[in-house]
Amino acid sequence: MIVNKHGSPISSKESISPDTSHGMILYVEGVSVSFDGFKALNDLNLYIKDGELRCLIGANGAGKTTLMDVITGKTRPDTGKVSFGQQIDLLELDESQIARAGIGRKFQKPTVFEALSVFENIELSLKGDKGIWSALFHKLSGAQKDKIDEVLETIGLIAERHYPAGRLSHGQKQWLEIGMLLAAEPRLLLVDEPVAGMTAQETERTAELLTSLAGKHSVVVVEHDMAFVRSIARTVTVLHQGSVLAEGSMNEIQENKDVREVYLGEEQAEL
Amino acid sequence: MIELKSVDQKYGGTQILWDLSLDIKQGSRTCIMGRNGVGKTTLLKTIMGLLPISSGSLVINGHDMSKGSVEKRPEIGVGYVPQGRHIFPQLTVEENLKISLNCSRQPSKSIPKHIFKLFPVLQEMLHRRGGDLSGGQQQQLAIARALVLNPDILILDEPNEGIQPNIVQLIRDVLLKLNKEQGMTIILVEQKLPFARAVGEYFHLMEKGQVIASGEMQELTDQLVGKYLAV
Amino acid sequence: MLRIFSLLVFSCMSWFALAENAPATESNTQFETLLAQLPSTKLSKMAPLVDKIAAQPSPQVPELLQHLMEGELYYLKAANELVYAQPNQQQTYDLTSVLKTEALAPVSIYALKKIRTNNRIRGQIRDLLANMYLSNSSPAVRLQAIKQLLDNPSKTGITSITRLIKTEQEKEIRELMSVVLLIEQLEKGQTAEKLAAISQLEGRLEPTVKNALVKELKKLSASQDLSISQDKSELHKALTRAIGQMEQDGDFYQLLDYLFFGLSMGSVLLLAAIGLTITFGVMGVINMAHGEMMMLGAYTTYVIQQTFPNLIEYSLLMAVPAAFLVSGLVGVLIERGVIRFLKGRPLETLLATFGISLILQQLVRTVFSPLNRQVEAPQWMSGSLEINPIFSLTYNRLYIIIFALMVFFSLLMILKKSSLGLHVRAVSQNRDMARALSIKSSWVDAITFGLGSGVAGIAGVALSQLTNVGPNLGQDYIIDSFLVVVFGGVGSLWGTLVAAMTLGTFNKFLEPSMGPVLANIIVLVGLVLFIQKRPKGLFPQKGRSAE
Amino acid sequence: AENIKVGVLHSLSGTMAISETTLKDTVLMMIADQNAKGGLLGKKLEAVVVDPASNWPLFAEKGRELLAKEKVDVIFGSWTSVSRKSVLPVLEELNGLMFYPVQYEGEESSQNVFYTGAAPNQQAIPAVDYLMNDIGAERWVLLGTDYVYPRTTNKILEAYLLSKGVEAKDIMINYTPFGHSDWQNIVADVKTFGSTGKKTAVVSTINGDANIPFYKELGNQGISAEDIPVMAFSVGEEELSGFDTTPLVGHLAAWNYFQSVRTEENDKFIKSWKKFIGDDERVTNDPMEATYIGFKMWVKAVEKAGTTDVDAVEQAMIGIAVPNLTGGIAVMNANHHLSKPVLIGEIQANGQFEVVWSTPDTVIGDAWSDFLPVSKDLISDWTAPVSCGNFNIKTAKCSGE
Amino acid sequence: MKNLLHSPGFKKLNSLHFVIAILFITTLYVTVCNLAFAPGSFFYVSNYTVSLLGKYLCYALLALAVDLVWGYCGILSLGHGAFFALGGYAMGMYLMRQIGDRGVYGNPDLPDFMVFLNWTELPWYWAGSDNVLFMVLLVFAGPGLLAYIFGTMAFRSRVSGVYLSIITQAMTYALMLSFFRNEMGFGGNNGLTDFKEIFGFSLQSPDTKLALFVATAVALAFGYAVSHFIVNSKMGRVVTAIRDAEDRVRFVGYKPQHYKVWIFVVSAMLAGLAGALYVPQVGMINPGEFSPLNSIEIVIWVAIGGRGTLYGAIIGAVVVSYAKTRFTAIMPEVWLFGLGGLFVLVTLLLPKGIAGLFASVLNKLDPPTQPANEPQAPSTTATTAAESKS
Ligand SMILES: Nc1ncnc2c1ncn2[C@@H]1O[C@H](COP(=O)(O)OP(=O)(O)OP(=O)(O)O)[C@@H](O)[C@H]1O
Ligand SMILES: Nc1ncnc2c1ncn2[C@@H]1O[C@H](COP(=O)(O)OP(=O)(O)OP(=O)(O)O)[C@@H](O)[C@H]1O
Ligand SMILES: [Mg+2]
Ligand SMILES: [Mg+2]
Repeated sequence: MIVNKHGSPISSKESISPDTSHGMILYVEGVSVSFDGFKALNDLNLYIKDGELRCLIGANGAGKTTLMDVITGKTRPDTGKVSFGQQIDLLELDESQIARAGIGRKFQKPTVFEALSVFENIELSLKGDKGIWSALFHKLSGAQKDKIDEVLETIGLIAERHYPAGRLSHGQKQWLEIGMLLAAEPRLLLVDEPVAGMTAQETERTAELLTSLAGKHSVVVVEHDMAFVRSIARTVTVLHQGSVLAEGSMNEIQENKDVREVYLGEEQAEL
Repeated sequence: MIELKSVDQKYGGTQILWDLSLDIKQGSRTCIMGRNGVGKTTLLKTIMGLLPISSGSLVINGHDMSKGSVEKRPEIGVGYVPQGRHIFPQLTVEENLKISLNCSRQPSKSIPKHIFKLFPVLQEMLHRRGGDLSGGQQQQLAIARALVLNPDILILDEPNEGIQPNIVQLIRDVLLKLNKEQGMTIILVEQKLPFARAVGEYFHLMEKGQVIASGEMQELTDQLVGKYLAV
Repeated sequence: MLRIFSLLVFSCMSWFALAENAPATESNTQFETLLAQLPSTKLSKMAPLVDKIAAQPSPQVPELLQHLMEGELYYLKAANELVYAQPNQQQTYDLTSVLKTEALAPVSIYALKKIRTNNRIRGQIRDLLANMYLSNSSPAVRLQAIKQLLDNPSKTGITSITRLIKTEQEKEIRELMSVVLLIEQLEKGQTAEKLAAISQLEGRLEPTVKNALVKELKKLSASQDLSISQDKSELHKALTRAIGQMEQDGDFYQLLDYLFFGLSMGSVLLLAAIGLTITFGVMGVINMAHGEMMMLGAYTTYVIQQTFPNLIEYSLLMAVPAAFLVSGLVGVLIERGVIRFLKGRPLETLLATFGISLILQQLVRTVFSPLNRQVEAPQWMSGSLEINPIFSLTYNRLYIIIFALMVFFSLLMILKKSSLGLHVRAVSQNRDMARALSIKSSWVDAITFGLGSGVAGIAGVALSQLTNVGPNLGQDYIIDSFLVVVFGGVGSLWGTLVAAMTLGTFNKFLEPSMGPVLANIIVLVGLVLFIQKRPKGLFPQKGRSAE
Repeated sequence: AENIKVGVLHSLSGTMAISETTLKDTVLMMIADQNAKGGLLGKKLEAVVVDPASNWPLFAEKGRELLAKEKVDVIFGSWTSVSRKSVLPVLEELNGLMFYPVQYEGEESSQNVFYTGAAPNQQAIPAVDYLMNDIGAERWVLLGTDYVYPRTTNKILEAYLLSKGVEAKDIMINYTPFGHSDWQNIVADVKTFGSTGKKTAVVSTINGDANIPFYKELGNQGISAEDIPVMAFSVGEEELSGFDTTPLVGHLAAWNYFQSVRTEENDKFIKSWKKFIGDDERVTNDPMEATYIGFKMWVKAVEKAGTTDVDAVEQAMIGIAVPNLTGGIAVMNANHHLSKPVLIGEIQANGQFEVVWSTPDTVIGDAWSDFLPVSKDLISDWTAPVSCGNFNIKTAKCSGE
Repeated sequence: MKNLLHSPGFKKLNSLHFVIAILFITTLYVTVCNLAFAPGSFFYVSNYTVSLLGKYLCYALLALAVDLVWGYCGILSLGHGAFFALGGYAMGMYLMRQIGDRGVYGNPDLPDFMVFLNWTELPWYWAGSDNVLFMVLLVFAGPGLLAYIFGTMAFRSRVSGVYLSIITQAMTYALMLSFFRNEMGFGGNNGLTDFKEIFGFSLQSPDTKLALFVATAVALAFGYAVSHFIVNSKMGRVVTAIRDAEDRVRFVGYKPQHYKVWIFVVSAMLAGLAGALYVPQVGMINPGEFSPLNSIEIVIWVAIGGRGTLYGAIIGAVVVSYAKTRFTAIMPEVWLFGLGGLFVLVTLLLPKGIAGLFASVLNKLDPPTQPANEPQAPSTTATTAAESKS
């Protein structure tokens, strides 16, 4: 493998995989992002362990989505370092290279390929070669078909498999995006508000799904639904105004006065 | 107040709402619930006139709105918070709020002050582009924008999606207050039971484009929930 | 410039008329015999005859020459006499006898024979007249006369200038007269005089002066091998310095010229593009009929001029609102009739508006014929503002720059300060939501499209002053318009302004060295490369949503 | 009897419509006239009008349609050289006959085409002579639109001027794209070029629509015809009718025809044209005369041959004489070009030209210029025994065969 | 009819088979009727018709190329005429050299226009132009290379939407101006004309014309097959996804710019092929083909025919060209009203173009039993989705 001086592979053809020998899969160090003078992220540090399920909460506008943008290469930080495993400097890769390296993402606002069917949406997301020639002569293998069926089963869109995704309802699109994420089998999943617009039971199912993914994959979840967070959370990180306000177990967080003030509110009753 | 009579609704060739009838009383707080894709948003869009009714009738505030255009709704006092926020991305927050100031219902021609009391973050962000806001901030803006009209009827499609817990509490309080103090009719689509229970007086459960159960909120039993809201 | 000159001269005719009743003298008979030769003289023999006539002391000479120059001197065959003739409304000619200065009965063209001149003879007459007018009572006429002579110093009566300069009151005229004398001195004088002349002429800008200096230098270089005397090298130095100075000034004004040309081309681009900034930039309609909206504006100007043939001076002022209304109205019709059915299908608007543009082109072709229509330029739009002898700004361009900026800023005001602007942008960003917030989107659409089209119509009025008014007018500008809008950043008014001016100036600075074709190619290639650097134009839409 | 079909291949839309529509109407008028006189060979003439829409390949398609589908006996058509070049192969393939009525760059002679417009030696050379001898021009600006006609003409003129002892530094050549509308720089350059004290003249082969902005700019920058006269080869009455001629008065044009020339034929022609078109303001111009002459000649040739058969008519055409509208007789030469007089006119305020000079006699159109090294040995002669459009007199061979 | 539509064999057929079958039948019919029947016979297909059809098919191939990038990848190229013209020039150069010493000046090496401009030798870029293989290479490589360079630059810097459209327009405009220049060595405004023969066959002979027509039909079939293969492969789906949500595609791991460049190059080559076939059939190539309006017209063919269906592009090109041919003959004075009106009406009444009309007629004949679960060709909904984005 050809690597540059930081150890990142230069040729994107090589399948890159993160070096997690130190147990960490994601390093975010001293990252700051500002937009026209507004600091969306402010010297943020975050480390995600390999196989960990991490919940990220924080007030609206705290910078959670921006953080995901930075990790996935959508936004370039002003300062700081982001690396995948020890060796892959994410700031040197573009969005598609990052995706190929094994970071998958579900967007806050569901975005799917509207003209393609649900099935095709998943097909495109499948793990594998994303080059031109393979796309041209690609035939789905049996294993891949099974995988797609399995994903469709999981997200409950079997009946809609041949629907153009543009015709799905909001919640169905949420599910489809999760499905696309599953199909890609990334090492690290970044999930932005997965249960927005889902019923309680669906929320529960999503929680189960995410918990089951942890271990094999590392998962970072952003959510405002506290019931959901509580049901899956081991470690919770609270962002506030672009930096980490608190980190700890759910209980610790709930007791944290600052967090209550800026985020949770004084009531205990969950809404 | 709002009366739908055997309304059918289609997208192209696919029928979504089937012979749906609904009656919402003035000053009530109604919650519409149902699984993903059963047609809740479609129903609200139908009420808003965003989808022309293919058959059936719709009366709002005594006006026959079966054929009336979308622009008419704000004039007769309907405010709308759509699913997915629909902020004007290239307009500043202030401009987003100013859009409907020209509406004949809005006498003051300036953004009511209490809006900023409800959502202080908007005051801070007044001159930023709407599209730059975070998801939750946009949601707050969407609600504020509907309130600028000072509507009689407020229609909200999953207003809490992506909003931080303390603001969710705030929204609940605001809705209750508006309903109590101004007698504003509230129509809400909500997936989260606790919020629905806290805000709604009445509920309508939807399934496959039809209302299959309605009643007062207390009557929303776990059995019903299990049957129609679980997957 | 010449035209003003003739006008001035005509106003002075009355002065000559006073002297007309002088009794016939001997010289007058000679004058008459010369006149009698006019009809039979061939063009090639005309020049000496004209000189002879001009030398006559008769007070009628200037008037006669003036008419000859204007092509109004005829020979009335039946009466065997010379007349001044002017066509009248009845397709015949009104006559005035040259010698008797009395009006004669109008005759048809067949009864007349024109005393012909050509450019060369007219130039000769002009110089002769200028010499005569040097002593005219009106300072303006004298100024024009001396300016005319300055272009052609060899034709100047040095003696009369030497005489006249003493009594001349106007400083400017005196100065120009002295330039003529100095040139004479430079050519004919001794070395010392030459040097003096050079030092006095230094800093002047007239091309004649430069020509004289260059000629002198050439003369000097040619004779240099004989002896390299002290004075000669000094003269040489002085000449080179003076010429160098003039060239430097020339270069400077040349740059100013280019800048002006660039800005004026820029403002034409701006006018052409600005309506499109609204229909395309803000509303997102790929409006291929934009050019035809300009065309309609230009044709409106034509119709206005046809309807009010006596108000040509005001026709443009009337045409601006009229063109706005006509194009605007057509715009509203197009929007109501076609574009509104294409909501959410912006690419289809390309197809429909292209069809509309074909229809509109054919419409004017059928109604107004395929030929170009004649739109006249009011007096105040012609000629140029002379800042110095080598730098002048043409009025039509000057007004168009000003006009373009006025249109730009009015539009800016409308879009930024009125609620219409806000509503347009809201509708273009999210139609349904805007409607749900009480905006009458169809009304907004119609008005906006009308506004964009109306502004295009106004641009057409301006274009009618620069180029052909024909069915193809729109086609000539449509591509440039889209380029400007895109280069500036779609939807940005300021972007359009900067883009138009930049493109114009670049083009005009490149053109002298590259030629217009290559300059155009380079600008296009530059634009393509620029878009690689800034994929959303000069003033891109910013923010999260724009990504 | 079946009608004799006359194809009209002029653009009625697109950029060239402005010029060509008039010629279409001229042909229609001529046909109506002829029919009023009883037709031709006892048959009626019938016009078949198509619109090649200023689209060059479409000229070929439409030409083919006229010949193969409509089976016309003759075609009147084309304006630009490229459109002529486009139909040419079709004409030769299907053995059609076309009359081409516009002044052009020469360097061509096809058996299937009769060129009734001016060749360079019938326009450019006399015009330059006039400027040199009568106006006393010493410095020359050759302005043209960048295409074949100006390029060729300027090449010929440059060679001609140099041969007359003009120095290379006294010649300035400049080309602009089609439809060039911003003349500020160029006019300023011309002004500077002409400010050296030597008499300067412009020879303009600027095409079509670009002329109006050019003259406007000249006027506005204060260049009058007396300072720097412009001699144009593509500006006629029709072009002038499209704009305010005040700033142009005194500028020049060289043609074989001017509307203002008073002859009986011309008066009749103008009258019938105005009547036909129903507009008293409409003007006539040189290509119209060329169409007129072409048509008359064709009629005569058909009568002479007694058939419309292309080969017969082609041979019959040679030597046919028809009175010019401006006096004298036009004769079709063996090289398919006409002998015509050359006139130089000054633009008047009313949009007409006043003739200031004319050749004493007619000039024979020369297909191959004598001033170009590559073509000075070529001649065209479509009569036996040569029967060749590009016959090399040095090698005595018909090149290209 | 209905039975036929429902028969299992029919279901397996797709548009590729139809298009190729129709092309084959047309070609066969035209060839046989042209050769076997005498002029005047009812069945006779005239040489005129043959040459007209050949031209239409060139346009169809060009339209197909545009549909490939526009309909499927969302690249609205307003400069495809440039690729067409480049292919045409490549062929034109070859044909020019075939003239040999039969030009008017009789120069064996130099084309007439060069002789006339006093050029003494062929410019370097004409080297090899008399070689058939080199010509074939150039027909593909010329447009392909331009598309590659242009595409790489533009797509790498993420130029998209109208910005891309307008710079493609600027590209073709700049090329037009360049080719107008005589100094370019391509015959300036007149372009390349006066061709005599192709591969040794006289261009004036009806048989050559027929052969060229057949060759064009084969090329079109080939182009259709290639395009059909591409859009129905996974490549086609990726490209559709790029059209609808380019950013999202990146996050899935694809490199949209590579796909876009690739498909742009393929499309440019098809356009170049169309141009190369066009030139011998119309007998000339000149810079007018680079005119931006020409390119816009191509886009209009596609839109009229129905975007994103491939066969729609063919229908559009043929229908509009035919309309033009007829209109300019039937009502030469006012035909633009007809054409303009046609454009407006089609937009208003047939939002999915003529192909959309076909589809809905087919649907009526064969109402989908379970519309929801019927696999949808991406095309039918493609339009709405793509546009709601822009
Ligand atoms: N492109 C941008 N331009 C300007 N401001 C931006 C941009 N992107 C993000 N911001 C600002 O950065 C802040 C953080 O936004 P972000 O979307 O990351 O918040 P968040 O934590 O995801 O909030 P939420 O929970 O509401 O989704 C917000 O105040 C937002 O306005
Ligand atoms: N534009 C559209 N075209 C075709 N079908 C659509 C469209 N929008 C929605 N649908 C279909 O209509 C059905 C109802 O959608 P709707 O958005 O009303 O559901 P919902 O109850 O609001 O769901 P959610 O809770 O997910 O928001 C869905 O099955 C969806 O597939
Ligand atoms: Mg967020
Ligand atoms: Mg919904």
